[in-house]
Amino acid sequence: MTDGFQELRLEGVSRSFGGSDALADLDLTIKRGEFIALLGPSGCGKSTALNCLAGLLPLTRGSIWRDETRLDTLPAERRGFGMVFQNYALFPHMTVRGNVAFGLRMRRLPRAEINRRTDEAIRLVRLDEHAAKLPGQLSGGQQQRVAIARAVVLEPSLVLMDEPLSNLDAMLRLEMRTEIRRLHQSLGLTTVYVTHDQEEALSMSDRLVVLRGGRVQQIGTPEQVHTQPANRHVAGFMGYRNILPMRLTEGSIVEGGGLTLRGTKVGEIAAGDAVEAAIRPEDIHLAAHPGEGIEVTTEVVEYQGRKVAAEVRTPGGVLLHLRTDRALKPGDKAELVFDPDRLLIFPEGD
Amino acid sequence: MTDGFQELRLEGVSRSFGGSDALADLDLTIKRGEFIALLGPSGCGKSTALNCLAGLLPLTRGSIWRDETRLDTLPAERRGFGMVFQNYALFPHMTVRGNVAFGLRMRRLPRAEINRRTDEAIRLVRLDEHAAKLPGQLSGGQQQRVAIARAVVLEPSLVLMDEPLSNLDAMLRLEMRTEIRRLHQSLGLTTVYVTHDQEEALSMSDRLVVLRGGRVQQIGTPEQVHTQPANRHVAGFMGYRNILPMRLTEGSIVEGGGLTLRGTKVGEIAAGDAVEAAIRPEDIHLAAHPGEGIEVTTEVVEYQGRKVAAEVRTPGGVLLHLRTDRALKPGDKAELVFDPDRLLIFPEGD
Amino acid sequence: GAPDSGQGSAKTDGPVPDKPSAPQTVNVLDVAGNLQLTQPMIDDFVAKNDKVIAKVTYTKATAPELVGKVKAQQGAGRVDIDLVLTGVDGLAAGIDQGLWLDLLPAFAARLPGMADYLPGAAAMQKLAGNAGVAVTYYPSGPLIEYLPKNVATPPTAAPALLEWAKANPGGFQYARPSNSGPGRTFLMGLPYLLDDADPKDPVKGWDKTWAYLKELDKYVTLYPSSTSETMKNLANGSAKIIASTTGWDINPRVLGTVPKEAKVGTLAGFHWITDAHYAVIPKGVSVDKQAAVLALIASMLTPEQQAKAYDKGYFYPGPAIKDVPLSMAPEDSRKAIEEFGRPEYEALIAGSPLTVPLDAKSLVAAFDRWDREVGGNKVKK
Amino acid sequence: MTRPRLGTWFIGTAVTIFFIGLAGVVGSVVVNSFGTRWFDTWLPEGFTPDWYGQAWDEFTLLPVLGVTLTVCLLVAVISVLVGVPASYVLARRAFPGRRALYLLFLLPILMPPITYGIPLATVLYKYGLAGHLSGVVLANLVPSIPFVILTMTPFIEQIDPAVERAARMCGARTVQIFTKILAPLLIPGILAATILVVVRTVGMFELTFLTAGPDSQTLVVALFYSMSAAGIRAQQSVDAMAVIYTAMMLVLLVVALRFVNPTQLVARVKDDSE
Amino acid sequence: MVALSHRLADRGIDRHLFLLVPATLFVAALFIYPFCYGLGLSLQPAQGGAFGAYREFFTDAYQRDTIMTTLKIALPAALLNVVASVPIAYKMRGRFRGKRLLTTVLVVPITLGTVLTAEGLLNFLGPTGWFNRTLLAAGIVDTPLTLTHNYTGVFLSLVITGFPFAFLLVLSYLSGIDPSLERAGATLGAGWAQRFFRITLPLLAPGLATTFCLTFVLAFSVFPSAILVGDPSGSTRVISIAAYEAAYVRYDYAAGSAAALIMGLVELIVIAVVLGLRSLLYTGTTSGGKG
Ligand SMILES: Nc1ncnc2c1ncn2[C@@H]1O[C@H](COP(=O)(O)OP(=O)(O)OP(=O)(O)O)[C@@H](O)[C@H]1O
Ligand SMILES: Nc1ncnc2c1ncn2[C@@H]1O[C@H](COP(=O)(O)OP(=O)(O)OP(=O)(O)O)[C@@H](O)[C@H]1O
Ligand SMILES: [Mg+2]
Ligand SMILES: [Mg+2]
Repeated sequence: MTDGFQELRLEGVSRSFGGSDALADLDLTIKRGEFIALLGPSGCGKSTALNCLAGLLPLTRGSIWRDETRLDTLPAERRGFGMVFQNYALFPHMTVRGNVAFGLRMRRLPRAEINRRTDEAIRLVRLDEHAAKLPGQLSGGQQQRVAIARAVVLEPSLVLMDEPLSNLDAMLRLEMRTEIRRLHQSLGLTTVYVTHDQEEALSMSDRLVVLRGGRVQQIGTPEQVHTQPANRHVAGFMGYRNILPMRLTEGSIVEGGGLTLRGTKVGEIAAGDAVEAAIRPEDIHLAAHPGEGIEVTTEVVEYQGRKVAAEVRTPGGVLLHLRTDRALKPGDKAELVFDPDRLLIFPEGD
Repeated sequence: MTDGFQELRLEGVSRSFGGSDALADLDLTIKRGEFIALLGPSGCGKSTALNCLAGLLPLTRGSIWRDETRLDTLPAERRGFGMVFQNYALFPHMTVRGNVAFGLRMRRLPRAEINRRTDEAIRLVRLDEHAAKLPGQLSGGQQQRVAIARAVVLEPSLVLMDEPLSNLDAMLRLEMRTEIRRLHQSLGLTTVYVTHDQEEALSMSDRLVVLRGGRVQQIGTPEQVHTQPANRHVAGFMGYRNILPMRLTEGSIVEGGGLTLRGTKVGEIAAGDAVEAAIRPEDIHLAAHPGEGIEVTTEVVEYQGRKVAAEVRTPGGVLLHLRTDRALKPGDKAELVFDPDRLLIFPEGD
Repeated sequence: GAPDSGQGSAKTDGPVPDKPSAPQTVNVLDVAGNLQLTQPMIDDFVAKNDKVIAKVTYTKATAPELVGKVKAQQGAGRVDIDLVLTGVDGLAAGIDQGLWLDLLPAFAARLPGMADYLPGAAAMQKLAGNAGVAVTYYPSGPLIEYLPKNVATPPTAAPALLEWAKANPGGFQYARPSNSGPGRTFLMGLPYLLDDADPKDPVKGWDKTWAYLKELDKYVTLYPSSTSETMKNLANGSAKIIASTTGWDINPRVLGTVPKEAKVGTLAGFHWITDAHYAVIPKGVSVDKQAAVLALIASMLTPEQQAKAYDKGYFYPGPAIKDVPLSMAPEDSRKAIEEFGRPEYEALIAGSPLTVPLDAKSLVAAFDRWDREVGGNKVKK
Repeated sequence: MTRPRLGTWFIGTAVTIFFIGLAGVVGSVVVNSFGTRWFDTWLPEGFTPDWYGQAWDEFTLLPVLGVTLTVCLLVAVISVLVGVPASYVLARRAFPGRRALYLLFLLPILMPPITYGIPLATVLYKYGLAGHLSGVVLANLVPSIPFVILTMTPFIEQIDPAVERAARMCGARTVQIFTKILAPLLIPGILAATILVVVRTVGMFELTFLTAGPDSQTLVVALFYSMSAAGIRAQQSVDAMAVIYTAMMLVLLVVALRFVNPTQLVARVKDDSE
Repeated sequence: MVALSHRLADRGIDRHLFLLVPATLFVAALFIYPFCYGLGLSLQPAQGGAFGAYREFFTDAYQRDTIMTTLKIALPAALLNVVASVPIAYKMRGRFRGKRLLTTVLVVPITLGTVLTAEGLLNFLGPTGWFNRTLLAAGIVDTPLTLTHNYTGVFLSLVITGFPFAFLLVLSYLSGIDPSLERAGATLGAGWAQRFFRITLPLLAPGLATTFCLTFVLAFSVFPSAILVGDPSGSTRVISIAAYEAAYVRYDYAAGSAAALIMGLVELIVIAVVLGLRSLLYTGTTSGGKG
């Protein structure tokens, strides 16, 4: 039952809670072996989508197909998927080992194999020392790792992961990321991965699905989503922290708040339209020579290790975020230049 | 009971579970108004420290003082601290609103004030629409935000936050960070903040406490910890992803794996000692001119938006991580230069 | 039950053979405490007649449940109770519901012992109509019992008892009649002591009795719900005079619940209210079993078996037929009665009139009225 | 966590009074059951174990105890097996007609056996089920299954459904979810329910009597008889019976509590602070 | 058509409903028919038409009053049992030495059975029992207190048998509540009382309601102890005695069934009120988030 498939199709999958849609009309085809990341703000329906796919929530509309078999009517345990829950959902009465071995026991594998694979999975998530503890005796991150081990030990044809790394520290997260990718590749898994971390999504996935308010905003490769966000929401989500309401004057020049900038249009916009200009903090640079750029006053500076993140204000009162190597201090004056290729112009309000 | 204090002293605070120390000999003085971040790998004792401070776990050894009053004998509810739990611990039978208002009700504030402050806190965490839901009907991130609102609405003299942003998306996390900082400053709170995210720790805190295996590794300002990690563990944790076992030859030259590098010594090391040389991926640069640097072969490339993260291997077989703007592809050859100021040399194994 | 006792298919009507075609297993249900007297008789019979009865099983229960159980079995057409030993109450209830086989006159010839009934027993047998056969009998009471050290001069008439109770509030006790033999004997005996209009009609003919009981009630603090409790109270001194019967006088003293020195007395105008236990056969029992049970009952009514009914005074004297002297009784039974029995009983039994108890309907009516007007009055609502 | 002294003291006193009362009640029966004669004194005149011998012989208690145990175990096991799944559905699903069904399950507990005992026995006799062990077991299941359902429903409501979902994702079928996940988490509840079912079954006179055959009597039938049937019985012998009854129940209880402590599992799993 | 199965699942109808089948079948087969039969019996009295037995019950004050008598015994007893078990169980949650022993001892009385309890009460609290002896010896009273064969006796026997029952259930329900919730309450400034009343109690309430119902039912059908240690014709003449006497002493099954059904109905009303209140409460998971 868990053997391979060629593709998994979600057709118009929707789920509402008490009348309001938590997920609406999700169409998505997942190819065997793909690594799909679901990305979107908190409450946008990521977990809902995962639960629908897993068979834990009945659909309100739509259908799910595995190749030519209809899947949405099958109970969760018959789909043969693995899942890492956002809230872990560990079995509180079983030790770490018991939790991890549970799925294997359900498959009635030989004892020796269960032991071997369990040990391996526990080692993978670095919990060897804690194997005999109960979940209540573990730290948050340790619990999360148990949840990961429990899902991957089954080597299911499709793994669903709901923010599996959210409680891990940076170092461990990097390592686990690599492990998950490695597992994904070496076992030929297909993975649907929910994360709120764009860097994680970008670096791990083959394709990204960006959701907002239950609706798909964009589906594409990391590069597409990162460099050509489909709308300002995706842009905002992909790190375009500066989103400025402006007006298109002509060609691709926008004006507003005392600024006149050149950018790149996304979508159909006519001169005179209200637009939103979006640019990432790292695409705003300090001018190399005085007089070259727009003068601003530094307001807040945050230390971020190598760089600083600064909030600056233009004379017109527009607040901009930027990242720079220069040791700016609040009150410092600076001049900014914008990279026109990196300034995206979106139609207003969609 | 919740009025200000000048400082909070932890003296030799220790807590063990069944004989093994989850937290050992934590000495720390927290000044009024400070923002302290507790940082460390999963399972290092961060939550334990927080729970001890909050009065939820009895100490095994040590004492806690608020100015001249001994605190560790006081029950949690008499300490007047606020806490965001790593596992949320929301009251499942109360709505979002009821959860947030709970603490205020305990203080027997006038109804109108309770309503006002509750509304405000709910707005702060952007849950206006969900105020009437029960925790079971919320997404993970939404639950986490309820937990935050519930703690800060009390404006307690000390707020303890256990990974309060781990389940939020990047954008919301940035916003909530700013909100938390803003609250911290405007209400004059003192905050102890557990996070696994070094960037968060660096950017938000006045001082950082780095823990490992229950023991303090380093206490210092973000800058100190970031640029002068006390040992290789802290270094590893602060983003020195490349940690290479080498041997000090003379002065501050290290050798190993076919590499000879110049660095900066940390601590007492004599020539001939085994050392660990640590450097961040972003401090390894591609040589501007051929022949200048060490030749390597690219193995794995991860897309990270603006930059790529690459794993490269030296002819001597050493694996290095680096970040670069250049669009490296697996198999590409490149030449690397190391910044000697940024290469730290630690004594081996401590 | 035992596999061979499921009588679903065995013949239940038609002629009853003299002897069963094969040795039978007989299930006995005792709802009257009668086995204490008759179990030795039955065991003896089985030991000697293993061709007739191979095995007996005993079940004990209280009378009220009897009807439900037999009804359920008869309703389903599988009766596995072959012999019921019951008092008047269960017997009457069963007659009322038509549960019992008519043993008389059909089998009168097989039960020659019935001809030798004592007069009292014969009267009791009349109560049973055609259904039951009296197997043990005693004249019962009502007696009053007291410890001489507590009551020097016991009352000897009903009005005197009332006076005594007035003088010693809480001193006189009788158990709630519907839960107690001595209690109900006292109730049924009173109309004779008070010379009431119709001692057999508790509704219309007991005016004096009810008035007396209500008056007496003022000085009674407690109606225990079992006779044993009145005995215990007598023994520990919290009651000074209690209602009793011959059996309840002798047996508890044998058992040690009541001090040996306790004495009994009668009140003027005393009539014995007799009592008996019956053997009955439920309808639906196979003819083979009927034959076996009839043989058993016949044997129980022989003098040598009846002598076992002396027991330890539990149903004193016990035998239902004439000419069964104590000397025939088994050793330990004789010893107990010689030690704890009272010589005066013989004269008392011979010299006082015997009456049969109220029929079941009237008795229930009397209980009901007692509950409402006497016992239920205890707490003013 | 520190606790208020006053409350502890108050509860301590209440518990102590309860224990003293309990000791008095049990003690006086035990003492009496070994006593020869006990009139107006602190203790009986002498002590003897004879009453036990008598009670034992009179009611042939050994087989009776065996039957009682068998009946209890069967009733407890079957009612848990049938009742827990039903309470699961009642706790987790809000299907139409749920309330009506709940009411249906409530009725057998509410209605005194008088209302249905005799017809029930008739039905059981009709199908040849009564008159031996199976009838007693079936009749006792009538109030026991609803009892289990009623006690277990709030329990299952307490358990986070996410845990079940996780088990499903691990490939566990419904049966396995019950045996491997729910059962261990519900142990305190199941144990409580089982103990109570056993107690009720041992104490259930009417239904047992109505459906029992001569060799499927349970202890309570004997006990009830010795207590309330006509006839003279030394109080000590009744007390001896009562003590035997209690001793048997106690053994069952202690055995049960040996294996699982009602507060142990869930609490231990979650409670790490004390 | 497939959407139908989702829609049904959304309304709680899915294959899991099959789990209800054995229990439902069982109750239907072995309870409904016999029960209807009893109901039918109660409607066929010897005289007085279909509702004769009921009319008789309600017109006879002696019978009618049994309802109040029973409620007066059962409600306070059930309430006391539940209310008393809560603080004790609450105290017993933490870990301390001897806990298992204490728990065991507290639940021992359920093993006593009515007979031993009744005998014990009669012996212990009777006029010459240890209790009165002690009081007399200590000079606290001059005449023995009357504690048996009245309301007190029955009430005490219900407490002795009912308390451990309630305690066992409450303790188990309580152990299912995530202790981290109370900790969260503590950090929000809630003292033990507030934590208890606002966090633990509401989460426990559904269990308490059930416990109350079950203890109430047990107390309501008090029969042996009402006779053995009570005053069965007077102050403790409970409705089950009325039913019992009608059925087993007068052999008037119509009246007996009628009384029993009235008894069931009264219980049902009380329980419906309690369960109705319960359904207003939060019922659901008692864990507070992740982990
Ligand atoms: N109740 C307990 N019993 C036994 N060990 C425990 C218990 N609670 C915590 N521990 C252990 O103590 C150590 C520290 O736990 P703690 O929860 O403080 O970690 P943490 O730093 O918060 O980690 P994370 O970032 O993963 O939440 C862990 O190794 C954990 O397994
Ligand atoms: N049982 C429920 N009843 C009502 N609303 C619900 C329920 N479950 C989820 N929702 C709502 O549906 C929306 C989507 O929830 P979902 O859990 O899918 O979000 P998410 O994308 O996973 O968010 P997060 O990143 O915060 O976990 C949320 O607004 C949530 O409040
Ligand atoms: Mg989610
Ligand atoms: Mg933690």
